[in-house]
Amino acid sequence: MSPVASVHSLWTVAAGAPGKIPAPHIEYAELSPTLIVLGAAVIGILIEALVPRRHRYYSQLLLSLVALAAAFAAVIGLAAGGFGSSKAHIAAMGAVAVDGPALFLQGTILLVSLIAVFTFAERRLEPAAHGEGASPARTKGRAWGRVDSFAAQPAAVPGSAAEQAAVKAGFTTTEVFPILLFAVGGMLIFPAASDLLTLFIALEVFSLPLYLLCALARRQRLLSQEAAVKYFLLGAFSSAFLLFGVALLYGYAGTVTYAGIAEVVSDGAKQIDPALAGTMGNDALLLIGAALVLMGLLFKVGAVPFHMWTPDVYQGAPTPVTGFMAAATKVAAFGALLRLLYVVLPGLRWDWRPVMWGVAILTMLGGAIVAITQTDIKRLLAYSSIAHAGFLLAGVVATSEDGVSSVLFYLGAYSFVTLGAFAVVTLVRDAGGEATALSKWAGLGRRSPLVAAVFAVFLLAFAGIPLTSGFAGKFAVFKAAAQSGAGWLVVVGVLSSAIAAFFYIRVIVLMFFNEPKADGPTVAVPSPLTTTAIAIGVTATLVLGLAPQYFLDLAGQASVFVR
Amino acid sequence: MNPVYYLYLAALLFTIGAAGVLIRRNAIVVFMCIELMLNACNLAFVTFSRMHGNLDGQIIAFFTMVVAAAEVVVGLAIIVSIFRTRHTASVDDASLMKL
Amino acid sequence: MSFPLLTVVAAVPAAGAVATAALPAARRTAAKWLALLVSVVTFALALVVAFRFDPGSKSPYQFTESHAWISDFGVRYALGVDGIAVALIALTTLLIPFIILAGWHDADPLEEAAPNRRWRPTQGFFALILAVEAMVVISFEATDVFVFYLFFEAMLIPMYFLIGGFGDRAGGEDEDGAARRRSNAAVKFLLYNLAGGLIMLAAVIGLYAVTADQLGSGTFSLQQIVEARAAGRLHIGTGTERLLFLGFFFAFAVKAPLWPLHTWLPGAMGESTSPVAVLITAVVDKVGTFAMLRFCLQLFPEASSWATPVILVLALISVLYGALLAVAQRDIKRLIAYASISHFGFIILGIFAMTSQGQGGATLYMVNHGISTAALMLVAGFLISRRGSRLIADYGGVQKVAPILAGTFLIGGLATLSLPGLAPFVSEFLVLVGTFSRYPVIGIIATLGIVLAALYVLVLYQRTMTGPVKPQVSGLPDLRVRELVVVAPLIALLLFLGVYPKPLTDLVNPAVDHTLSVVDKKDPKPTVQVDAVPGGGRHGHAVREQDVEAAK
Amino acid sequence: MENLIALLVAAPLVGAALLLCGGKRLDRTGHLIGTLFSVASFALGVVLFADMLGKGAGDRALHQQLFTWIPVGGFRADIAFQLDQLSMTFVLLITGVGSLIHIYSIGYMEHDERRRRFFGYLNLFLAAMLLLVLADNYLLLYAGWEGVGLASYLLIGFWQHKPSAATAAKKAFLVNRVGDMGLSIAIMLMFTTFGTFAFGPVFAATDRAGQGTLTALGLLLLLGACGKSAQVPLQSWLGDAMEGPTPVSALIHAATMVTAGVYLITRSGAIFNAAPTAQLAVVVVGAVTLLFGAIVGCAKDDIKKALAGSTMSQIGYMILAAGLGPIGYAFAIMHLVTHGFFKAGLFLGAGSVMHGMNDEVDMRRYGGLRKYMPVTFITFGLGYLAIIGFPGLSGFFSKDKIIEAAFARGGTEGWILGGAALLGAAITAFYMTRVMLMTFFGEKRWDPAEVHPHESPKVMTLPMIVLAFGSVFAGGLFSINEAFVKWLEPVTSFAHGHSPVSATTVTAATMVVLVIGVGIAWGMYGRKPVPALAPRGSLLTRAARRDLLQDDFNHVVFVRGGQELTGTLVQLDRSVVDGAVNGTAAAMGGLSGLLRQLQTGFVRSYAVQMLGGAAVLVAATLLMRGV
Repeated sequence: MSPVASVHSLWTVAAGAPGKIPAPHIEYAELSPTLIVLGAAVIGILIEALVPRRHRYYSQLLLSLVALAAAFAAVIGLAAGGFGSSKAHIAAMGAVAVDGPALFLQGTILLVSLIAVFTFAERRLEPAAHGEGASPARTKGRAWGRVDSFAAQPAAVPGSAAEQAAVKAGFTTTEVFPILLFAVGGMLIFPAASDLLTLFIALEVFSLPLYLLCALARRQRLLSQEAAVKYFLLGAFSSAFLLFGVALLYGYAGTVTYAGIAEVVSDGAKQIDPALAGTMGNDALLLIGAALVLMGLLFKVGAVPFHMWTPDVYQGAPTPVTGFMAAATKVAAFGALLRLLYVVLPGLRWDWRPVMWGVAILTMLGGAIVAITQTDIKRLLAYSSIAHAGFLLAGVVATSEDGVSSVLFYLGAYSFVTLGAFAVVTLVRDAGGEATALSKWAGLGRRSPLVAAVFAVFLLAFAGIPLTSGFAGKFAVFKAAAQSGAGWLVVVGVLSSAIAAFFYIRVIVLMFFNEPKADGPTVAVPSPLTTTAIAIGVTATLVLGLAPQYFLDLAGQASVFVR
Repeated sequence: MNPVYYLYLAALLFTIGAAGVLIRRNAIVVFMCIELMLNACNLAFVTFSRMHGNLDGQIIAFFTMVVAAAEVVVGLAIIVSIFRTRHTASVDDASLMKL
Repeated sequence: MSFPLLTVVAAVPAAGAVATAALPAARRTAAKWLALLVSVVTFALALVVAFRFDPGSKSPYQFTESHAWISDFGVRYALGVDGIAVALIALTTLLIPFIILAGWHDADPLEEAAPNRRWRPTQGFFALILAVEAMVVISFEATDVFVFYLFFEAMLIPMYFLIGGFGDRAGGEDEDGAARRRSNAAVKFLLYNLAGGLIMLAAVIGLYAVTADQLGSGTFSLQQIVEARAAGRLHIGTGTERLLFLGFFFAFAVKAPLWPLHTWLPGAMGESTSPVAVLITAVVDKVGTFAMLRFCLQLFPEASSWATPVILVLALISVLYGALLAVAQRDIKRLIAYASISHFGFIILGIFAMTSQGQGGATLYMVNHGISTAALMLVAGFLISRRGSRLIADYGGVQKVAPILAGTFLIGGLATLSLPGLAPFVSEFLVLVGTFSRYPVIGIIATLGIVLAALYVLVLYQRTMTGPVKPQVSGLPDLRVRELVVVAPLIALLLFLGVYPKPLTDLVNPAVDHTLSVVDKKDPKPTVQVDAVPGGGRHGHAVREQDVEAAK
Repeated sequence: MENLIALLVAAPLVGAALLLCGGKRLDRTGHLIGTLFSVASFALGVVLFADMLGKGAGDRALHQQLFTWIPVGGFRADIAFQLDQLSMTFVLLITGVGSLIHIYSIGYMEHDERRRRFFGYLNLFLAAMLLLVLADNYLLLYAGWEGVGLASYLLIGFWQHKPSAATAAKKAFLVNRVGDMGLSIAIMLMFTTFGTFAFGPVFAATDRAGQGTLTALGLLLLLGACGKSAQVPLQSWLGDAMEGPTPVSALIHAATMVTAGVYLITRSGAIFNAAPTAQLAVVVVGAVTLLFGAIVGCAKDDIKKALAGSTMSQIGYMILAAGLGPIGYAFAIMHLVTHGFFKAGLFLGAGSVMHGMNDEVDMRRYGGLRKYMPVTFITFGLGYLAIIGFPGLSGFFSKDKIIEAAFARGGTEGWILGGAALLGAAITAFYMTRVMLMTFFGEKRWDPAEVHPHESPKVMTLPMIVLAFGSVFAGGLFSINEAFVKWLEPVTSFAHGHSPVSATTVTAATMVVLVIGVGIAWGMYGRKPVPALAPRGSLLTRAARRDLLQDDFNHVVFVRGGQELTGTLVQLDRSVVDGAVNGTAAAMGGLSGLLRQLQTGFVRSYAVQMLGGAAVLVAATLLMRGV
């Protein structure tokens, strides 16, 4: 059926005799990963409502882990079932694609979220009593732990008596788990969305929970709230642009399905009746619309010049959330970006490639250069994530299967490194909570060599030193770019990674070659949860660095989009 | 009347909204401007839907409203909490994190 | 599939590094002995390679191993050695035990330092040394450009920690300043080399793109590319080839280091402990020159000959510039560093002279310079550790109180100024002859280097060792047994290779000829035909048997 | 027989190794071991000499191939020895005089706690020197060449605690290196020209090489010779070299090492014969140096420096002779040998005097010593007569022949060279007489309270006596129906020059100038008393005292200039080469700080930037299409 001729029909069932409402046909099995996660999220809300406070933590944790694991298993099952390759098609009446890239990215997101849940659930790092009421005696008297890194009572005004009471009572915000699950659900749909509306909905579905999560830090709540407000306003702003872009594209093609738009784009909308020639096939609409949609996605991946939110939000948000955002959001957003560019706009390649080249270069250089002078570890990592977005874009613009697979691999490799890095950040603490000021990290290598060494591994992976996953990923994307004839893009990338190396090295110097300060931070001993998270991060980093072939194959097989 | 005018109107509204976001300080007002932008989109959708003679645009408009509502919920929650903390809704005061 | 000898040679030190690092803080001495043992075993393995290597064989590479690794990148885990690689592996594995032995106490925690169970500098120090050894060995063995690149880059990290983490005791005063200078030097070392390496990365990717474009599937196999070139299946456009060559050469020139990319070396060598300094200049930097010989020339013959004039001039500048700055140094180790820059100039000169004498000499030079610098630098290190100062001005009349130390120092110095009878003379003269026979003017100017070498060595010796005994020096003890064990074999080796370098040349010559054949260059013929004359008859076969006997 | 040649070198080498590595336990016997090995080498030399005499002139040359040293491509250096008449002469001279001086040193160095090391160095020197004269190719010769340089460095600086000694040693080595540079370039040129640098093939092929190449070769070899033999312009080191112990001065800086240049030129005769221009340069250098040295010798009050100047001058004679080609080679070598005897004798005598005078070297503090040290006086006296060319003694025969040969070069050049040689003879007579008078005659200018002049022990006087015999008879012996010339002819070839003036005339002239020189000296130092403090003297005198300002020249041009240069380079390295790198880093930092300012922290400014970005994005997309 030609998508253009028959309008998109999940929402409007035109066919059939009047009086009868034929149910839309949904492939529940193929959408199971998303459904499981969202379902679990709903259950999580119910738990919050019904289960007594003291049981919530464990039930929520259990629920989330089970749900995510099950969803991951479902993804594996689908992939094994050949939905990644031969049986790949567009499910849910054209709303959601089930194909290689979708499954690969969903798998990655699910794994990342699983690890993120570990860090969310960490309860050994925070002293139960802190803030004004915290006296050493109390902290000593009451063992560390039993509270996580989220606000005791988000509704309570920071510093108020209510907050102190909540803190003393040892309240915790177990709602984070269902919220997280909602976000994950949205992220699962985002890269699979195969019409613009689903894209928009998914975007909102995972953005709104993130806005909330950002606001939930237990310490430094002012920063946390500020981060939330900034993220929210800018996010809403950008999604408005995206929506307008969608509108324009719809106006251009008369449909919002990717396939439909792609078709119109490719054969300039001949068989449209001339009455609508004013809008139909009007390239201005197409180009502006495409540009606006791209902007919405570039905002999510944090590409220059739409990156301003990244450092502030990364710094203000609770570190576990930051880690989750930095990893999962990038994966989802790049997935959507790939699908948009490869499925909807291939016919437009010669228009958007140069633009994206420019964006990629700006992003690589901008991120690397500004990071040099950062003084806060979380901001530093934020800028580094911007630079990495640039490298990924270099792979995206390759417009070849190699490009797709390289980006997929890079995303997988990068997300684990990021999660691990932020997990380590949660460990380095002083009286004021996490000690994120770089100056406080001086001599960390002397105090606790192991943690410092692990962090060094992550930094080296960020820097793309050989034998780490970072190098394999970087090589893959640059290779793809070079083969697509963008050699100079590679050169710029190489130069910017040389610049980037500078600040990663600076941190290493700080940790190992500087004498520890007397009032320096201590490294808290985490529970097995965070330990596992970090361990997984390190393992992934080294395995993907030393023997990437298997995963490259995986990405390679998963690099074909269903049209 | 030529449907293109509706589009112009939509564009105008969108621009006004965007301008408002840039100009106004009060978080609530900024947020309202964003809502205005969304509504501009809705207008565009409906117009196009009419031009194309299919219902997708209108359906989408409904979805947009739902999303906008959801955004309001989350947004207001955040803005209110920050207002209670700082006793101000000016977005310019929330600038602890910079550089 | 035969026994993976080459892999083992690299794997042993790698495993040793892990094992050493794993030892608890208390078992410091055990770590030292373990590291020493491992390094000796590695050397033994290297000797096995050297003796089972057959210089006469037709195939350019021997003990080859090749396993699929990252087929997406066209990367195979492909190892293989030619004579040059064997020689350099032997040098590396030979030096490491001495480096470990010389650095025996360099990483001991300070007496006043608070006991810290987690912080294990000693274990770290020796583990890092072994790690560097493993990576250097692999990069000598790699016949796959990508594999080489991986370890060429990766070895920066352990080196970086060695330089930045361990330095001379500044004799109490200004420990913080010393630490700061040290970490700056380390950062400079790393960024410099990283930048070079990343530029090279771009070229590596470019190479892949080209091969993938023309051979169907991209490859990094040196042999495949060379053969494809020979067979005409692969033709890299002139412009592209030159760009790729520059990309590779830049990285190697930084590592080598070649003027004007040398400024990281004096700092790195000056601030690090002398064993580490030896590791830098005698082992790690050799990878750069080696790679010029193996990769730059063989992958990009045309581009190499295109760039030769410029490179020769730069090398010439390095020779004189390094020597002149060495003369002006006030710091013993920086002086030796600049001397090394001068010597690397000679090596590069020999490589790009494109004559069998030049390249053979350059290869010998790498080995000999490794040994001689090790001897000189380690003795200097012993001296510095006694007095706690690197300044030449703080010494004087040492030979009165520590004659053996002075004597060994002098021999090391004489080797550095390439006195006949000591190994470096052979290589330096070969390089000069090789250069002269193709570029007489450059050859003659380079010969000035031997005068300047005499100047800086003798000035150094005179200021430190001779003259009236300085009061602070009067108490210095002479070389201890451990130190003698380190120096004596090196000196013996210098003498042996100075008088009988034939084993080495026999090893190297075929490889050099192969390289030259790939680059398609022939030695210039003598202008005058010399016929066998009475007294010249000894150039007939009569001598050949004598050679054979001598070789035994 | 030829297999013994290597032993000639090996014996002293083993001695050196033993003594230098032996450690303290050899301290007591070290000097004996050293002497033993040196004498052994001499004995070996004598055996080979006898064997050589047994053979016909044609097939006397022996050759021994040990092994191939450096084989790379066409480049092939052997460790191989060649013992012909020329080498034989040197072997005997080196080992003979060497052994004598070993013996002498036993006494002279008796009280030095580092005596063992001293003998080790001496043996090392013998080995290197023998290697130099026995090598059958230039590269091996070069090895020996540098080896003797090293030995001389070690021995000049033997008393390292004296800064002056250390400096002198360094200077000697450096100046020599400059010469060595010439030699090594010569070898390279040979290799590129002939594809080999073994004596035989090269000499056989000279006629086929271009004139330019040969001239270049000659000049380069001459440069090498100048460095080693302290010829102008590389002579400055010899005077300072006298910082070394006197036996060293006698052996290395009088009898043997400094004559290596003469050997090199004679050995390379084939090349020089084919390169007249180079030969001209040689004779000029020789003539200039023989006057230069002589003049310097006149002004020095330090007995050893005076003798050093004389050495310089005498070697000038040899170089001059060698430069004359086949006419002169034989005489050059002959003078070299006789000079070896009497100059060594003179130095040992000087040493013995110093030994008796608490190491006082200033001749103005000597005087009237003949009574106190008769043996020294007699042997020194004989040496003196020999060097000034007193009829019948060695110097007479050898030097006379050289002057003849100089005239025999013919033409104006002949007259100029001959004149220079004659003038040199006169000055020689003058300064040697001066030395003689100031030391042994006149009234004593030393304080009997502190110094008690005494004759040296037997172990020192014995070698002096032997050398004295040599200085008296050697010349005559060699000249009996030109025995020496005939002996060397197969190697160096010989041609009778056609002198414009008859031999007798030359001899007569020599006698005359000799008398004049002695007379003037007697007038100045014999008749009137010698002031204990040096008078200011004429301009020339003062210049001569300072080696004719040669050092000052070097200092200004090379030392100062060098310091300037290196200083500038250090600055350059720090500011420019390194500065570029650091500058880039700094620039990056600055740029970063600048871009950072965009991150104002105000949401609205972010929004503005986003809007701007969006606008640019849209515009760019539209532009790409060219809408």
